Amino acid sequence: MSDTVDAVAIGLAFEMKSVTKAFPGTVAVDMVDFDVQAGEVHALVGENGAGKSTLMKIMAGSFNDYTGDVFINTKEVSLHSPSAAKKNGIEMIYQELSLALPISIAENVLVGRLPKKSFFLDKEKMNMETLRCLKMVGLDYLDPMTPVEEISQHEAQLVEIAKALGNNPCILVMDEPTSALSQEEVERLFEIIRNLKKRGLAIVYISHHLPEIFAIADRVTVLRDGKKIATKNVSEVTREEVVQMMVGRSVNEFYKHEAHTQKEETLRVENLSRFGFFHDINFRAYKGEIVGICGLSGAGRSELARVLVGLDDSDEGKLYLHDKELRIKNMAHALENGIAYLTENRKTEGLALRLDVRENVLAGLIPRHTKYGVYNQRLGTPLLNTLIKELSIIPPDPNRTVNNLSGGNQQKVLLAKWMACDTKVLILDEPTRGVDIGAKMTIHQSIERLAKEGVTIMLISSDLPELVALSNRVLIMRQGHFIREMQKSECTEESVLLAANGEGGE
Amino acid sequence: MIDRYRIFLLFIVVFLFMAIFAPRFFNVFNLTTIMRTMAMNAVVAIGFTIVLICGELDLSIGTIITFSGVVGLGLKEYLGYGGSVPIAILTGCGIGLINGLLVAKAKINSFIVTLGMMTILQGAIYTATGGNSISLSTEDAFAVSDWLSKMILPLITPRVLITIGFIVFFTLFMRRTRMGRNFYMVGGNTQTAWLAGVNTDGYKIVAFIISGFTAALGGVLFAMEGSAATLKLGDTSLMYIVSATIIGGTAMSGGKGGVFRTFIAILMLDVLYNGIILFGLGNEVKIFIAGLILATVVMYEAYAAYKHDKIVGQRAELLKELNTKHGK
Amino acid sequence: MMQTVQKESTQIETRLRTQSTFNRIFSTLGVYGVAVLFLLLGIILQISGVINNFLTAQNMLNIIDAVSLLGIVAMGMAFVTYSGHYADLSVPTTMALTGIVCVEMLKYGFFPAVIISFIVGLLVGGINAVAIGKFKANPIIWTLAVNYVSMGVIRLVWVNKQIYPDLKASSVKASVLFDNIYRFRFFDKIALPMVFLIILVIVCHFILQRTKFGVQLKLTGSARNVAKFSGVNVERVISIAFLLCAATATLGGLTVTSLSKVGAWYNGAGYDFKAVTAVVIGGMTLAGGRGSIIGVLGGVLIIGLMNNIMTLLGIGTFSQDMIRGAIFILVVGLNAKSLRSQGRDDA
Amino acid sequence: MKKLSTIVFYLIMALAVTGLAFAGGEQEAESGAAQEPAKESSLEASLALDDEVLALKAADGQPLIVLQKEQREVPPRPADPEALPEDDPLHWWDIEFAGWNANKKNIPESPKDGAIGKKIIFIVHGDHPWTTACTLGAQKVADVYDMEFKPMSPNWDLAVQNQMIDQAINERPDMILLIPIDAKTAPQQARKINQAGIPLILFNTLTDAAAMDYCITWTGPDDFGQFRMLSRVWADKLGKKGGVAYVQHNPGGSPYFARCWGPISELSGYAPDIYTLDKQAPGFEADKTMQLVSDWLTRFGDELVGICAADDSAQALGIFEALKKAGREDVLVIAAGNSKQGMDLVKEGKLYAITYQTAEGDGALAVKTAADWFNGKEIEPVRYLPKHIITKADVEEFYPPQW
Repeated sequence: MSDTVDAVAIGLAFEMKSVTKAFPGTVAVDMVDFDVQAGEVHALVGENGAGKSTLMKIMAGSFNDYTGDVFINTKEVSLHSPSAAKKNGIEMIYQELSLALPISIAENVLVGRLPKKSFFLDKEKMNMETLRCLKMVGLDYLDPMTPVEEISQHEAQLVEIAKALGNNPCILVMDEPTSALSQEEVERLFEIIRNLKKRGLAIVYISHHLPEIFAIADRVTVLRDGKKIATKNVSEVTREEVVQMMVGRSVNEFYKHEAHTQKEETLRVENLSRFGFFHDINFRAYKGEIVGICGLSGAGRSELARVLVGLDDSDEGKLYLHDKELRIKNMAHALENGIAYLTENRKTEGLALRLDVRENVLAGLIPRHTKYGVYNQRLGTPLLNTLIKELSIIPPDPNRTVNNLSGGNQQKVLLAKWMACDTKVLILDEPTRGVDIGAKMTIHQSIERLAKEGVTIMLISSDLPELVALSNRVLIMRQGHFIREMQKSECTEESVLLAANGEGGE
Repeated sequence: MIDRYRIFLLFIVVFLFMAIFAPRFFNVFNLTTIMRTMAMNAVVAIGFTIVLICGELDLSIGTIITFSGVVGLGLKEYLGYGGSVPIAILTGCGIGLINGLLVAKAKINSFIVTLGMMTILQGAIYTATGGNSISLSTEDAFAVSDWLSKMILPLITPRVLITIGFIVFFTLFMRRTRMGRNFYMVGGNTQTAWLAGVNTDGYKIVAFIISGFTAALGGVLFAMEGSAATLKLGDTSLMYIVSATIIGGTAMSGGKGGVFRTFIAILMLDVLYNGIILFGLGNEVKIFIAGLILATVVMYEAYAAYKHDKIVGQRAELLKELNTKHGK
Repeated sequence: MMQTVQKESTQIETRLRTQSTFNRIFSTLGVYGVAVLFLLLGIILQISGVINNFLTAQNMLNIIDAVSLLGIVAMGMAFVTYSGHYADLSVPTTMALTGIVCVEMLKYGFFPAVIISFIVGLLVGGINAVAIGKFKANPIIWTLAVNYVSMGVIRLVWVNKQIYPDLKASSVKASVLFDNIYRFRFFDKIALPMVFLIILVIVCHFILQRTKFGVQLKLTGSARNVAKFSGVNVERVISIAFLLCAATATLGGLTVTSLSKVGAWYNGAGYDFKAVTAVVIGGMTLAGGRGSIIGVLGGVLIIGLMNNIMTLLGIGTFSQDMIRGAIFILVVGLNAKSLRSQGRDDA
Repeated sequence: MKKLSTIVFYLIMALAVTGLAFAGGEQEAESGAAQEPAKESSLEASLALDDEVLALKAADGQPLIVLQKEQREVPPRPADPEALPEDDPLHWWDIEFAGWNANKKNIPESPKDGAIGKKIIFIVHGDHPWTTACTLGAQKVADVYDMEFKPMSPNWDLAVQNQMIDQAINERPDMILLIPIDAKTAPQQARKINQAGIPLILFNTLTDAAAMDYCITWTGPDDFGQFRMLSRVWADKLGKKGGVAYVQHNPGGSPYFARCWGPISELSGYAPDIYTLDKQAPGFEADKTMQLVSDWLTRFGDELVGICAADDSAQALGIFEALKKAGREDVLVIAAGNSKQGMDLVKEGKLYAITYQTAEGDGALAVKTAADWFNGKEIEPVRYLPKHIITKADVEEFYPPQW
């Protein structure tokens, strides 16, 4: 398509007038006006449930029953099916991967528009076209014929983006495109976005991640309760103002965690290795301390965590708990010894979505609530209720199926699950990924509390502000090694980032 | 690499083994016999494979075979083959359509739907025939069956030719056409396919229709060649085709596999069985060996995946470093 | 911020409220709703004089008696389905194998024979357990393969013969004991298999609802990875499920063999799909982690009721199949629908 | 990769085609092989063996082969049997007397050089203990004549049986003996063998009349005859009145009709006051049969005085379980025999009467007939096994059972 050019000429690429989408009982999107100009990045922010994902779905043509008018290049269109949206040059980049694993990269990228020569497919064209798309995200070293299941997670994420770009969209909608990307890849993505801007694409950028928005967006629209609060030029607002608009009252996003004093060692790891994942890891962690672990994706952070809780076996090295050596057989054994791990993949590894809150929260406690092989769920009830109250899980109903909770609340349930089994060492892997600010604050408070009560927290997070704000120390991990330890005093978002990229002085 | 060509290697090995050791295996007559035995299951397996590629399962093919056979021959005396055969095949498609609708639209697990359909058809067949197989011993019926089974080329009888024709057609269709590839997409990740504007429900339904079609075709051709339709015609086919498809390398999880591989797998099994009979061994051996092959294949795949899980995400440079470290 | 969350949850609230009344009734009554419907049907037919003696103790007893064997097998199958592994298709041969082994071993006396056949059965179960539990082999295909292999074994060892307990048994006592596995009746009314079934129901229900294993199995069935990441030893849990299935299959095998007084490879044919049907009608979803043993019992009873009523009506064997299949799809479909409307089924 | 696979496939096929020339010759060579010995002498020798054959005993101590002296009287075929009511014996003429009115088509001439050293292929319908016994009986006879005897079993799979027939033809034996899996597919199978110029004997299962045109003869049990006898015995005991029910054989095959409509049509004349309450085919599963009969007892109560079963093992056991539960030992049960379970039941006095169906004899008779044909004897179009009804009185004579 060559309408990228027209887009520049016309200016107003995409416009929604008083769009409304009602679900039985509620109005998810309520008379929202929204527009993107060609060659601009328009950020869309709001808490979970504010209606931005619904709005995005409307753009994607997932609903056929929204009301309101949509204009593309000033001509009215209706987006009642995904194909309709595609036809009008709208492309989506979804938060969670939407690639078919057993299928080749080429077919994933070109899905729905595989080139044909008369009746049959045109292999050469497929290859060239795919490579063209991959080039845009710097993946042209991949063979288009390899199945997606054989490439790495973050490569897949980029393929996803390549797939969207490949359709030469004139409007590109990105929903948390950076959630699975490391800092450097985020930088590359921003580079791509800037180029697209130059080429005159209109880009809708949805993110919880304010720094990103201030880095890349031109305008920002804030949604709350399905209503549009305001649209501002990014240059004219501050982060605080945006947050205020989002939550409807002023908060300071993070509050500082006072320096750590106790020096009673809980965990000591001596040159621990899992060959090919991380080597010669040494560190100590103290009672009531929050140790941040920072590193780019693929640095081996999660792998380390998995070994610490016995999900994988280590190849060499020792682990001491309270100065006693501990050979962890499996995760159950680790739990007995008070080491727990909150996974980064809530939906696939964290929560059984079809079960209710109670069953999920108490999942870690099954052995403890079993006497003579008989499991007694009632033992957990008081604990359950206090946790629900503390984390203010909405609705406070232990029998609610987790599927029917909002993302933020699901994450709270996941945390509750591990707070329930009183742990000595708690490893948190991205505890606030894709969570709205309200939930984020609650979660942070709970982490603080745990630390105060003497639990050793190991915080793995790519959310630098969070990491810096909460940690007493930050261990920098790079390519399977701990390369540096930074005390709170020297930690700033920038310094940590530099270190994680292997730069910055020792 | 090996995985890709596994089934072909397997076939070559089995074939050569039989060709060398089995008495009276390697001659036109016997090879033709094999081709003719293969004909029915090979056709039916096409549809089953496509359904499996869509990530669904069709347990009703066995009974569809029988049903179409019964319809095809039962109606002949009133309509002649010209009328009855198309009707029989259409019935097959119809059953497939019902399966498809229940799976795609009513969102009932295909295992359940087709299992239920299996029972229903079983009853329908016996009710329709009163437990009495249908046979035609009229001259024109014999004429048709003779024509279907006479050798026109070495190894090739018309029925075999039809079979191979459909195999080739569907192989090309699944490999080379956009529609064909979309079946893989639907099986690989329904959500993505839908978002890419592929009518996923439609494809699933079509897959079941194809399955019904091929099953009916196979059944009716077989019945015509024998100019009789028994009520147990397809009973053994289901499990036979399931194993063949899996041995051929089509994954239950969907999105993987192909029609041609299934065909080769069927051929392989038939060569094997034929040889076993030539050696004068009984079914027990046949069942045993078939089971072993299936088990080995499944276990091999499972184990490969198991190993893969263990090493996925390893970093090359770290392994290198490891070697250097242990080097010194 | 609170109010947004509030709001979103109200969304879901309404979604739950707007589910049709039928679904709520269905999900609360579950399969017994259907069972009651059938009972009512029977009673109505009896009142209207179409059939007679439906609502008599004897007839009810017959129904249970007729399905007790199916019930026994279904109990074990339930654990496999519950663990999210569809079905164990190796059940029929396990039944045949254990049966024929038991008859063969009667020469060492009754109890040794039974013990040996249980060991054999558990061996088969063990093979499934390792392949599926540890190496994640596809359950349907793997058990199918095992079914073939062990069938081959039976036929190779016993060269297509069938063997008789009274000829193999060491003593008359042994063979009489063996015949009585099926035939013994308390107060010559309650047959032993019925007692087996009742005991199994109680035990299995307890295991599934109250024991550590049961809870862990539920978690595993609902989401294998989550269970793994919650410190559940999923390999072990799944293995136990398959072993339990093999155990009940063995019990079923002994019963059916004792009934037909002959050890042969064709005993127990068809019990794989029969059992799954019962389990699934009983409200266990193939997705795993849903349903209960009591429900499965209900499913088994429904099948019994259906056959009974249809025979009393004088419906032919073949037409019965058609009705059975249709009802099967209908019941399961409705169950899935009601689950989905509560967001409890990710289909 | 498609390319490679295709190449491989056609390469193999090409290989095969090239191999055909010599393969063809191979066949000829074998067909020639059998007729070495001088005709007369070997004919003498094989005729001499007849007495030895007739002296053979089955596992149950009964003589293996009893050639029927008196022929069964065959009523003339009505114009259109189907038109007659189902309870009229003549309605079943085409099944009951299949083969009697066969007009044989190009039946090969007997070589008249004796059975010794002949190669016969013995294709049964599927694995079953009965089949095992049957094959054993055939083997016994074949051994006496020192024939080359090759059994095959397709395990109830029609496609496989067809394949076996092809393979059998390919081996060019002197005769093929066949139990067709299905009566209705038999004509095609018979025709094919016939066209290949190989003599064929069908046995055990009554087939479609059309099939009889292509075989030398049919041998086997007179299922209808036996059940007409059996039903008369039954009727007498019942006092020629009351309601009865039939547990049918699996569909597809003469037994399905013979063992249900045989008695019904016979009794319609012999004991019209006996009426049929119901008939169902639960298959050969004890528990299903039990449920069926229990439901019958509930449904008909005391009206049900007799049950006729198509099988005396699983089905019979199921029936008696049901009767025991209902405390209805008075119901009079008859069944097709003669399995061990059945005979045990007769011995216990539970089962009133069963038919005598020698499994070994079935196979043996077929092979004996084959031998007679090789010996150039005259072969009638149908050869029946001896008919006999086993009751408690003489059950002992038939122990130990053949299977």
